[in-house]
Amino acid sequence: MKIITVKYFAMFREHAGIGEEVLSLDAVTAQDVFEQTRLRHGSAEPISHCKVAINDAMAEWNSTVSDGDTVLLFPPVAGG
Amino acid sequence: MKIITVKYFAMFREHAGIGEEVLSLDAVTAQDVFEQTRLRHGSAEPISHCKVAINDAMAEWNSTVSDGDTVLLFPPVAGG
Amino acid sequence: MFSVSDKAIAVAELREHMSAPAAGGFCVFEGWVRNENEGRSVERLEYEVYEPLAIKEGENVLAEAKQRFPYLQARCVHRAGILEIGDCAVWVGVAAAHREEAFKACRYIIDEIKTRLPIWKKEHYVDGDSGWVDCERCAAHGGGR
Amino acid sequence: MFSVSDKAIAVAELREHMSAPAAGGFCVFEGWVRNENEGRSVERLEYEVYEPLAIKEGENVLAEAKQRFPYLQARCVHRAGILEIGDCAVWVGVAAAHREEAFKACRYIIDEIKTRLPIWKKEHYVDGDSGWVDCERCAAHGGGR
Repeated sequence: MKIITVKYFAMFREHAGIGEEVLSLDAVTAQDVFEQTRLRHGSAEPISHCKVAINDAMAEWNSTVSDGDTVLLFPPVAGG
Repeated sequence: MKIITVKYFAMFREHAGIGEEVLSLDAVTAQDVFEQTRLRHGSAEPISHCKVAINDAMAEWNSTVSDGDTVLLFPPVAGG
Repeated sequence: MFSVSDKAIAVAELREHMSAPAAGGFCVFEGWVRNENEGRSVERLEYEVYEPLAIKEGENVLAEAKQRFPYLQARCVHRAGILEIGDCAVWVGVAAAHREEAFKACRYIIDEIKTRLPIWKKEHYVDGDSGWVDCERCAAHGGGR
Repeated sequence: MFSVSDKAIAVAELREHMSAPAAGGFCVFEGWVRNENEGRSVERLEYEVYEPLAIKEGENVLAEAKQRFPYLQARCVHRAGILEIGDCAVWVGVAAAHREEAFKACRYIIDEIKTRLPIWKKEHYVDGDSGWVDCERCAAHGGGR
């Protein structure tokens, strides 16, 4: 098990009802974190439309997460 | 012979040393006016790069000129 | 330079910073809050920006644009917070030797900014409802515009 | 609206006139006097404009752009007279529902303005020489840029 800080943004934050939480997860990749928190971020958005960052650097879904990492889950963006 | 007012612009005006003159010309088309005043507007620019207007309306080189018309001879443009 | 602002974008001041003696063309794009989206009347918008990464990615976009369409000066400012109809949500300015690069770099920057930066837009409708706007790229699959 | 100005173009004021509640994108192009052309150092420029026809053709260009890329507001102002390095020689602004039309209409307008209007540009070089600039279209045949 790894201690992971998960941050939710925009619709993910609203669905989770919280912006950030510290979880103990059995996760190897960023995708594992996404899937294990899916109920909390409660979105039907396919993972391909979403993005992820680890410790403030953009990452891939198959990037490895380590104990103590902060994982940022981004719903689809629409700036401008 | 027709009485034609010819107006020169930019480099044509500088070469002619005058902005406007009234000439008695044996001209049927705007192109005739261009050619008969070529020495005055003294440019090597091919006619295809130049433009003509008759009485403040853009015209074609084969447009007919009438007695009393004002013919405007435009060297190549480079606005903006 | 890419930045995020939670106050009105100072358009006139930004323009002053763009001058360069070798610049022959200057292209600006501004995104304005409009009163309608997908047939629904919009009252205001709310932008959520995750600044640390928005700035990193914004600077990446400006650098990529410079490589593709060499420019002399470029800036982009994106709003955060609540915006009303007509407000400027994003400003992109590019000064280049010729208009070709100015237009193309400006277009590249706004297109990438809109799809890559962690910035989310929530629309508040006149009927009291509200909703997060889907990404532009997803639009092709039937989502937002 | 197309107009010719023999004073500095009031950029900030022009922008104010472009607002429209349905506008989501606003694109501006400004042509600036640069310090160099074809390897020669430029000191200032002089624009000669034949106003009656420049205005007619300018309005035609704006109308054509609207048909091709429907926009909400568009304006273009071209300078006449003596301009110094950095001065704004031409301003084109287009507000449209989306950025696609705003960019395309703006580009169309500046491209046509530069080749169709009876406006001539004389460069005064640092070395004291001066010369009329060849048309852009002729550039392809070895003339000006």
